[in-house]
Amino acid sequence: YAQRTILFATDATWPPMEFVDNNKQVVGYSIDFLKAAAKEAGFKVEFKNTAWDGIFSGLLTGKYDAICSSVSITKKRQKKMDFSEPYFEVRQALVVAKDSNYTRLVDLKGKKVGAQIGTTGYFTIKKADGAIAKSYDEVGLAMEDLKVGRIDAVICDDPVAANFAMIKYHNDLKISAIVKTDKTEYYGFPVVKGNHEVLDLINKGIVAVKTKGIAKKLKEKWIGK
Amino acid sequence: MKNVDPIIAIHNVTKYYDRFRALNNVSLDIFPGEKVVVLGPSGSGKSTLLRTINQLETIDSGTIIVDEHNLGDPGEDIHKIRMNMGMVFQSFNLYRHKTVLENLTLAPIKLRKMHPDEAKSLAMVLLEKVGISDKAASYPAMLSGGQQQRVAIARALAMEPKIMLFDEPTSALDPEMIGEVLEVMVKLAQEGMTMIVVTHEMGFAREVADKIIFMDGGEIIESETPERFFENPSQERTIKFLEQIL
Amino acid sequence: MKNVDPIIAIHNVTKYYDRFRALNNVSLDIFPGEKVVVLGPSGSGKSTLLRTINQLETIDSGTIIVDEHNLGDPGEDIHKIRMNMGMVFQSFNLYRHKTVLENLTLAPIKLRKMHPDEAKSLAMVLLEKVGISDKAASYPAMLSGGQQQRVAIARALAMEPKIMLFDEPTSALDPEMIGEVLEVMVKLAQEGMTMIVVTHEMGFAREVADKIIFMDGGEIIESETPERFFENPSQERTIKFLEQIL
Amino acid sequence: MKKIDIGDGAAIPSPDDKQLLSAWWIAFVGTIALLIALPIYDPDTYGAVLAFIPDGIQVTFEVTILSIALALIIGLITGLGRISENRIFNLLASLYVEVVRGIPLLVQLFYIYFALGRIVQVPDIVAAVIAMSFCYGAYMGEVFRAGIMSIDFGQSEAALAQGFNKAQTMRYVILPQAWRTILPPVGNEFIALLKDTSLVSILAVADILRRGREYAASSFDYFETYTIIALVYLLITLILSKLLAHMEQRLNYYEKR
Amino acid sequence: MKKIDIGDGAAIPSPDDKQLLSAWWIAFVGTIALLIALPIYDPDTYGAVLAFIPDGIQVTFEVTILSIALALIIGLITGLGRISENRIFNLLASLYVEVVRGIPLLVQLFYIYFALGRIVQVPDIVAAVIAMSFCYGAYMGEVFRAGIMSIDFGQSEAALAQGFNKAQTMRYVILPQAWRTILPPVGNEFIALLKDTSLVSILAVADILRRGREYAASSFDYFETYTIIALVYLLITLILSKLLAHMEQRLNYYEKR
Ligand SMILES: Nc1ncnc2c1ncn2[C@@H]1O[C@H](COP(=O)(O)OP(=O)(O)OP(=O)(O)O)[C@@H](O)[C@H]1O
Ligand SMILES: Nc1ncnc2c1ncn2[C@@H]1O[C@H](COP(=O)(O)OP(=O)(O)OP(=O)(O)O)[C@@H](O)[C@H]1O
Ligand SMILES: [Mg+2]
Ligand SMILES: [Mg+2]
Repeated sequence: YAQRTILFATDATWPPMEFVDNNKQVVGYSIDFLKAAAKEAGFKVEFKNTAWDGIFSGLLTGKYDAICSSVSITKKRQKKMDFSEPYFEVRQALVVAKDSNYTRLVDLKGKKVGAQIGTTGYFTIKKADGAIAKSYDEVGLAMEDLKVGRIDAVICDDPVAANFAMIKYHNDLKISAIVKTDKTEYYGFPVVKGNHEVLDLINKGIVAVKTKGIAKKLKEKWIGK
Repeated sequence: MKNVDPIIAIHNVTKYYDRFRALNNVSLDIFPGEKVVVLGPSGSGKSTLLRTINQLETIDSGTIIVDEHNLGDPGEDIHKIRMNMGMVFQSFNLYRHKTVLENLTLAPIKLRKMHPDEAKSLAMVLLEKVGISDKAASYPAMLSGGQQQRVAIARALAMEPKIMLFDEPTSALDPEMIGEVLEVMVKLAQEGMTMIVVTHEMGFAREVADKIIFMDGGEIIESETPERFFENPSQERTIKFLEQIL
Repeated sequence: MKNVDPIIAIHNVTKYYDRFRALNNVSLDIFPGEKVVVLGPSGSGKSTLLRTINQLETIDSGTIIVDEHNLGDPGEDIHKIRMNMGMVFQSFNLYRHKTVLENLTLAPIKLRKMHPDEAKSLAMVLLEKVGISDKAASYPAMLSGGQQQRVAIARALAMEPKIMLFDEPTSALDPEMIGEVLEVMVKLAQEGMTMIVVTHEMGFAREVADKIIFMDGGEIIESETPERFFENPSQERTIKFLEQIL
Repeated sequence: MKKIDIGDGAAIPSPDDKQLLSAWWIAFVGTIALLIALPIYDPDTYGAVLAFIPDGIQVTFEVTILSIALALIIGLITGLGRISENRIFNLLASLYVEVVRGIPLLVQLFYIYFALGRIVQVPDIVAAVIAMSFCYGAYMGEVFRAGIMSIDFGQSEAALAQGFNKAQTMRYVILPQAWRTILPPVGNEFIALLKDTSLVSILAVADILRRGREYAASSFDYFETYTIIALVYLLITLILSKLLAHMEQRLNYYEKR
Repeated sequence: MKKIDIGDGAAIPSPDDKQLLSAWWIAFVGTIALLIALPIYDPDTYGAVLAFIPDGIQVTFEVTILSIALALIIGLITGLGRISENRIFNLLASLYVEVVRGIPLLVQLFYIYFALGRIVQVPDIVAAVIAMSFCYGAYMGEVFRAGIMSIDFGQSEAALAQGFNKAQTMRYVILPQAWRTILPPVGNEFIALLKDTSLVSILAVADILRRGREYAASSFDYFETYTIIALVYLLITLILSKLLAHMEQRLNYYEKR
């Protein structure tokens, strides 16, 4: 019998979680995770590269079945969408210039802090007291602006921050802190509210991948230590 | 001639441009085969009269009956009626993007559904007639004014109309070209075509007209044979006009 | 008169537009206070001659010395020299965005660094002189051609030039306005201004000129007093020209 | 008051404009030289970008060509509306033009993309084409209107007098002539549209710019990426503008003596 | 061949164009009505968006006004270059125009923004203004050129003959007159630029569109957000176009009899 194909949207500008490699293939931790989950649960995946800005709108209007794009599970989002089981624990990292000594949110009072539009990183800045939030289409643009000094810090998911601060911009940038929040943040795969058929399939896969230890291997492959 | 019905019957026609009365209670009968020359000073309504006959201008009151079709009747298809009337303009108005031959064949093919080959051979006959068959493949811009106007006449004839309307067909021409166009018109008259001609060519009027209409201020002031009109004009305004023009 | 130095000395001047030779080896001396009228058929180089004198056109060979300044000398400031020459154009060329008064005061204030009040009162005197002081506050577009040309003369005079150049100052005017402009020019001549005038007004030439230059094909064909020129033209081309124009 | 004719980003140099023509040559040769030299100088960055974007070029052309085709149709209808004697049709066309002109293309793109998403499910590229042509249709409408109005009224009169109805007159006589006046501005709009398709990259349509952004997002070579992208666009528009200038010169066949 | 004059997104209705004028009124009244009615109808979405964007409007105007001012200066220099007899100056100006016209504004924005970032430290809004005005300067250059060339050559000759040098002639005689011809297209460019500032939202400059996108990203009210944004832009451009049309009519004071 034919396997169910599930169409996932992804904003492939979020290395190392999901991005486009030199062969124009969408790759990354989330992608591999999902592929493994699909194999375990017996469904097929297809990816559709979509701009982050409209990614939820597309889901809500049925352009695709689910999103695989490092979406953090938040209360607000849960009101609009159903989430799968968490597949990755994420923390918000504070990225600053190498010679800077900002280590806490309070240091950023009156400073410009960048993040990708509509991410939990951005919402963290908005909640921080007195920081000037600047939203970018892509996190890379924020990093570039940080590097040239237009902004003072960037807040984003820690694997992404690590990728930028430790590989590409290791001469200029560093992760100065992990932002403490009251609740642990997890990535999940959102689907339209009530789409149990898809949700169940995904959840089945996630559980299998986690229990079989595949997740750990993937972490080593894409994120390292 | 008066024992047949008029092919064009104009009764008490009045026409306004906004507030300006261009035709004032005009009545006129034209019989099959008749040649009517319309004279009058500039702005007297000559063009307007001609243009109401084929409904390029609508009228405000009165009736115009062409070939038994009442133009005011909403049931009449004005496009059909126009096919039976050829019109020649002062500024030729040849289709600039079509060759001379195509100018002649366009309407017959599209409107009369004539076979292209048939339309072409008819066109060649007509071009022969107006003496310009060697220019069949040329575009209008390549022709002199006189040549263009002869093509325009042939184009009108290609729809095999019953009536031909001419609005100052030679006014835009250099003097040396006027003759060649008038020659074609005289030939047409001799073949018995019904013609209404607005012109300032008095020689043509004298030679060809069965009836001369003199207009002024939107009214028909005189309607006479050429002899009576030129030798014994009765109205003061006519006399003044003739003095100026002759 | 010949015992003073010429204020303008033109020697063997040749001028090309691309390949076309507009002036061919032209030589001419003009003395202070002299009035020279330049005649000649269209295209003979009259305007070109005038325009080389104030360097609106550069020359290809020869020399032009104006008021002891050699125009070909790179050390000379042509803008300074031009301030001493007024030029009046066929098409008036008043500054369209300035009132009549401002047209007269602009150059004196900006170039001669005259105090605005002084420039204004000088301007009013000049407007009085050309009979147009009531239009001081008007814009050029509101004036008739004759009025505009009189303002243009006043504007040139406002820089208190030593020499006045006129290039067909009345050619663009309706006949009824020519007189009022010529009148101003005659007055100017009577006051002793050095003037070079290209014109077709033979009456003016006869009355005012000390010397008449006749040009054809870029050359000076004759240079005579008006009496000798009009009564005893020596050259064939002059005779032909006079026949046509008189 | 004199009117100045400035194309909107049109780059068709007039054959009289010598200086711009030689600027064209310098720009053209310079662009090609850079596009060859830079990848040789640094194959890992410039070279890699250039290798990454070819399918983006194809998408850019697809979107451009589909959009211009649709915009021409919308423009024709709008242009006819704007000169129509039918009050309602005319007002609708005018309103469409007024509204489209008043809203930034990028906002329209977002709006149509998201609003359309609520109504029908169409692929991104189709949504992009609909949004682009909806916007350019208004400009095309003005082009058509001006083109049609530039045709001597005598041409209509002659056709009407022969018995053609209005639609036939438009089809057989006016439009074939108006085309000649319309083509140069349509050419300009084509180039302008090609450039504006870069906006669809924001909707994640994989055009040149999107491909570039994707490349930059993983390689971080922003400067090198945008250098190459700018050069590629420049090369395309330079070639197109030259082609269009040639086409224009051939259009006048029936006016030549 | 006749030339068609189509402004690039210019929305200044000519006073002769009755139909577009009444379309203007309908659009204007309709826009205001919607901007009032929608927030009343649903204060939680439409109302919230409207409350969220006012500082974005201010930024949009700031960027627009600064950019147009800078573009005017660049445009004046470029225009003078394009008519200059100095070969080098002329070629440089032509090359600038040719290159800028050939590259999408969005690409230029990215490029200048990032390239500039590597060279000097300027706030993002300044970078945006530099990028916008660099691009519009080229168009302005063509506007200035056309405006200057539209002035009768006799005006220059008269000034030169009086002893003004070229620069003085330009300053006292040509430019004050050219201004009149230049203003309408400058007005068009102003509106076009205002709309194009929406692109700077991509550079994270907090303009109207950026604010709207931020709102939508957290509220998920995409449709409502873009409706309000489109209406706000429309209202602004409608008002501006009306103002400009009025200004144009008053410009001709010295040509009236
Ligand atoms: N479309 C129009 N709108 C308004 N007035 C018009 C229009 N056409 C003609 N008129 C006016 O109607 C009057 C009659 O015009 P018409 O063209 O019939 O005169 P005409 O006798 O043909 O003159 P001409 O010898 O100059 O061609 C003129 O005063 C003219 O100004
Ligand atoms: N800028 C120019 N470029 C090329 N040829 C020119 C230019 N100006 C004048 N000419 C040519 O130079 C010749 C002399 O011109 P000029 O204007 O001096 O004649 P003119 O005697 O003033 O004639 P007119 O009475 O018509 O004003 C003419 O053949 C003219 O065509
Ligand atoms: Mg008439
Ligand atoms: Mg002359």
